[in-house]
Amino acid sequence: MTNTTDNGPLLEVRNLSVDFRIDRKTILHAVREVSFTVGSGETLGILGESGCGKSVTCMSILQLNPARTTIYPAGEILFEGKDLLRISPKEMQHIRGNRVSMIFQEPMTAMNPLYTIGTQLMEAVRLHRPGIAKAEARELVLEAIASVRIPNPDRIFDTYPFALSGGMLQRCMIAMAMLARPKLLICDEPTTALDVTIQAQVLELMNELKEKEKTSIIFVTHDLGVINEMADRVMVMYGGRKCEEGETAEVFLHPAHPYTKGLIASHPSPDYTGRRLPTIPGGVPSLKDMPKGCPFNNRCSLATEKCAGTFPEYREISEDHLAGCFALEQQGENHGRV
Amino acid sequence: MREKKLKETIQATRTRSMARDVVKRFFRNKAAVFGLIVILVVLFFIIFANVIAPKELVTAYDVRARMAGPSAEHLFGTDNIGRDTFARIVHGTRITVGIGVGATLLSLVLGAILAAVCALFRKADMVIMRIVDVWNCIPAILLALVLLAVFGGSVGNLIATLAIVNIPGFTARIRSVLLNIVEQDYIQAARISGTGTGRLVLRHILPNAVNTIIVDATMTISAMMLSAAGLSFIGMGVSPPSPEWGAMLNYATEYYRTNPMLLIIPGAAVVITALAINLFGDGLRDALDPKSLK
Amino acid sequence: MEEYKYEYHGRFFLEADGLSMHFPAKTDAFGRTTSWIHAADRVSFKVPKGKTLGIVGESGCGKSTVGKMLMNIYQPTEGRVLYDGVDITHLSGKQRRPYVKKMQLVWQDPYSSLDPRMRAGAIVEEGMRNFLPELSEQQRREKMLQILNMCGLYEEHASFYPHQFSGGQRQRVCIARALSTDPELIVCDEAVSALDVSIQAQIINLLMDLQEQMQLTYLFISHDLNIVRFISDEIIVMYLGQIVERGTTEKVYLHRAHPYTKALFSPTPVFTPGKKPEKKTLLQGDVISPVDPPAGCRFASRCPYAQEKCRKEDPPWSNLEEDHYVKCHLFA
Amino acid sequence: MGKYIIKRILYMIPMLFCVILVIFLIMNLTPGDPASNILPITTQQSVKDAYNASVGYTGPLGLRFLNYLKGLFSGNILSYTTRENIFGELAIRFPITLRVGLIGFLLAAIIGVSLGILSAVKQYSFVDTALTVVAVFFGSVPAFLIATAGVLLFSVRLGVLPSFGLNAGIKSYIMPVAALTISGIPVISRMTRSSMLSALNQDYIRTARAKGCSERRVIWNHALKNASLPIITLLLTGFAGVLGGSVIVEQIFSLPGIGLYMLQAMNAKNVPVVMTCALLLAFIFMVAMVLMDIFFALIDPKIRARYK
Repeated sequence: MTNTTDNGPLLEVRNLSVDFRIDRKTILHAVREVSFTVGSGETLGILGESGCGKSVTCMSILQLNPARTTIYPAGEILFEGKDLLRISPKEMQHIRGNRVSMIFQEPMTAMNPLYTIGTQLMEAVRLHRPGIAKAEARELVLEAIASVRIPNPDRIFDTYPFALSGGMLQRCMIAMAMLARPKLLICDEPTTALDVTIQAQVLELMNELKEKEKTSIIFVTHDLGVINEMADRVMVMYGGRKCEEGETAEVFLHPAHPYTKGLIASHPSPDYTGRRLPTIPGGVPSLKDMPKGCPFNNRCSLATEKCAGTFPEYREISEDHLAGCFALEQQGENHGRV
Repeated sequence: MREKKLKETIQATRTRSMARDVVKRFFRNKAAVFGLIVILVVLFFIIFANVIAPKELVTAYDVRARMAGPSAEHLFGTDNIGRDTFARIVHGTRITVGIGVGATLLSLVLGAILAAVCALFRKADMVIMRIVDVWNCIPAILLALVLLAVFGGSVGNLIATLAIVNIPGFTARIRSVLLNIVEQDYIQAARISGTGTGRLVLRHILPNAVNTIIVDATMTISAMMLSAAGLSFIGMGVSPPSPEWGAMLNYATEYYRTNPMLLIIPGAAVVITALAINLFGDGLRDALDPKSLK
Repeated sequence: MEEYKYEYHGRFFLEADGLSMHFPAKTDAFGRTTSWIHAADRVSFKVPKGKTLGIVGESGCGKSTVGKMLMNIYQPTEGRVLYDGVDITHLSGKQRRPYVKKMQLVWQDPYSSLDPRMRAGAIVEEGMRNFLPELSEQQRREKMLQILNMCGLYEEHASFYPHQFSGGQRQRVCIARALSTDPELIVCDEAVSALDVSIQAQIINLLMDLQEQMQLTYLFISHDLNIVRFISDEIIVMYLGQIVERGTTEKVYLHRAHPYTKALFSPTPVFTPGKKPEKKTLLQGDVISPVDPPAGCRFASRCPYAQEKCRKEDPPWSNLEEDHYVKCHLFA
Repeated sequence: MGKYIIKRILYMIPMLFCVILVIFLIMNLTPGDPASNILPITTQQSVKDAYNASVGYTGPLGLRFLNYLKGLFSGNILSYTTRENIFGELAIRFPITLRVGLIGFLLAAIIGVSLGILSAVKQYSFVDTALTVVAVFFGSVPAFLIATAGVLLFSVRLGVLPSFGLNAGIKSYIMPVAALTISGIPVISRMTRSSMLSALNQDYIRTARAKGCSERRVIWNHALKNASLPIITLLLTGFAGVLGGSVIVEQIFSLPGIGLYMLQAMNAKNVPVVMTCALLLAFIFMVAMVLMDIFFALIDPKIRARYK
């Protein structure tokens, strides 16, 4: 095992920034100075709306952002002691799908339409175990398909993706991701494209696998409910910045950042009886029009001149609960605790 | 306060117009600008041909100045009977480019009408597409040659022939563009807002199809021009005394050994013009690409 | 199908009477259709004026098809639509026109539902141009600006092209367009599904404000229960082309009865801050094919309580309480 | 699938019938007749009529068409000018066209597809830009100019290659083949590039990378197979076009192939020859279309499932 530190985090992202070069003059800042850690067996939820940089952040871990236009101006992504931003393509190939796996949002397009499910899962096995016998690989694949609770693995093995529903395909994707028993599983909105009843099945399955395999998970979503159900800790992102991070229950019960507060409030809970829904004014800015300083300053009711200048330092609200907002400084130490 | 700030940011960031964006993107593409410049020169030749080189020079021969090389008097030299090549090229522009544009416009109009009928009426679509199928099966060049052989290779016939050969392609391509638009929600939305078929076509379908069609037509002009020159070159199009570029090339093949300039000049004229149109079309497509409209 | 007693008496504003929509799935060698996709089967409901009916269900349940039949985008295979007591299903184009004016639609995808070559102002004015010819150019423009304002947009937005708006703003333009003909009924087909959570709430609030101001009637189609519950006065739940449960929002939401409604409500990871949600009822498998669905209850293949009877007989409607009905053998 | 192919092949019969009917009508309903086109202008009308009657260019149209069909099925149609069996003449000429066309086309396909893949994989690099520039340039140079330039350079200046005929063995084929190849490459390489690029942008490519595929595996096993459908379409329609387009190359290099045969027949109003050539080319085009369907079904399981 290459895992040197038993107690240290499995993945540590430090100060990660990601830029996209659109043309010679335009550079868009997709992610700014984001740091977080994922411990062994822990599930980190990344919560945010479209364009907040949550997907880009998790794509950066496996270097899956479009290679031509993406620049990593600063930061480190330490996984098992190695900086994933600075390893060779060969080493990266060894990590992908083996030590770290990933599943995506759109199950209908994530599988190659021209190969059977079996062929694609077999490929995943043989990439990381080149010497394995065909029969043994097939056994492994059938087992994996069965483990995501698909009836008749044999039949699915020879089926093409177009013949399967979104829910089934997402199960196959999970089976493929779990084949090599990875230490870390990155899920980029895995249930967003699915119907609610199917979403429930897939989430249930993932929780089950997580308990069985003790895999660490990064779960990216815009759905607070899903985070609440899946994540031990949550990181809230807005406009490419981390605004708040902490234990899920702590963050949801005592949100400190105005954005987190607004987001939680605009999600009607079952016992909410008011006539109007609470909202955050304005719209999510696109990367091109991202305000300077704190990206939330043009929608924030507490914004001052200062907020348009720089992004604040993160403050510890309580143990393992960080938030970055100037309003916290002004209102004293115990702002987060109400 | 916040409302005002919001309003300001909106104004600051979003006052660009669509057309200006397109022009800006186009001029950022150097190859496309080169294409545009050449096209302007060609247009200049077409409009002012008689001013640049009097029409008589096209046929006037000067036996003393036979097969002369380039000089101040004869910019591109002369041919074997002493006709000024430059004057012939300038006047040939009208014919060659004219055939390209004429054939494209003719086939575009007819193809677009057929395509519109296809896109709007289900039943007509079935019939027209069957006919287009058969049309496509007749090898284009064979059909063109047969028509030219029986009707003779005048400029008008060449335009008509090339248009006939080109119609099925245009019909199929424009039809798919239109069908794609007709399926969009905003067409349905306009219907629900009470918009009639006529206005729907004029205000919604056409403006959204026109970009693709213009780019397609631009590329077709150069293809038609090359086909016209090719047909004249093998003696099936416009015949030699005419300064059509293909015809000039055809005539020049007899003087491969003695006067290669006769071959090189019209050849270069054809290639440069076609290249310019293609570059312009490419640039236009990239500039109009809705994917870069953000 | 008089299984549902409405408190509102007199003429209903909008009635769907046994609407069915069947699309051909396969044809034999002679061009005759041998099997049908049952997109909607005998869907009936009534909506009083100024109220909101929510239609809930997953993809493929036929909820959008119902909306499109109301708008006459699809001609129903069977059944009729009554608008203020008038059957508008089989009207000619001319006779239909006054009803087209009064019924508008807001689409799910705010990107494909706005003509990319038209400015927002022109998009909003188009409906007035067609239906309110008495307005002068100046009046039309004023009304357009007023509507944009009501929808939370500024005057300068009138000269914007759709690509210059964000998703939420586009949806506001769509709503403004719908309002431009002075409609009485708006069908919202997944109108907020494509938007971010914080924007969804804005649009819902906008729709509710407009309803209050203009006495609008909504048909709100969505897969998201939390939102439907919030905006609707009544809810119908659809599964595979059929209504399986119906009633006032509070009753359906609090006393959900049909196993499908239960499954639909419970697995949404309903957000209660800080609490892990309790264990939920999970459905097995996928939705079955809508091509020639079997006799009996269409939900039987996924229902945890399915019995022999469910697979053979179509379940009857049962009245659970006042204004709450369910179509399930469990309650028969 | 088999059933579908048989259906497609049966469908070819009415289509081919329409093709020859169209050509027949154009050739017969237009002014001019074989005699006036071949015999000297001064020939008396009675002699012309006798000539036309002797070749069969007389009598009601329906009967003429029927005679042609009869000849077609008995495998014996006479050319107006040579009075020989057209099938015999085609048997000598078609192989020449096929050889030039096939070799030129295959070379263009191989080079074009490889360059297209290279361009796509190295998108926006120097190689890509250079290849694009060259492709745009040669895309604007028609085959007949390439051929002419070749003659000017290799026959007239250097004197290493013959400028016409087939008497110099393999050397005679170099320039005609090269003209077809060079003019074919740009279209093929640009098409390959764009379909490769769109394939490389798909979600499943990201999945393949995420599971640890090497870049080479991503390109060859995942992207290329998906990009191949539009490329195959272009190549198969293109091949039929190349055979038709051989007219120009054959005319320039005086190759006795079917292009030249056709051209001469048209000028002589040699109706049966033109019709038979049209039939042959249309047949090849349609076979290419059927092949295309077969390839599509072989590659795409979704299309395959539709035929079951």
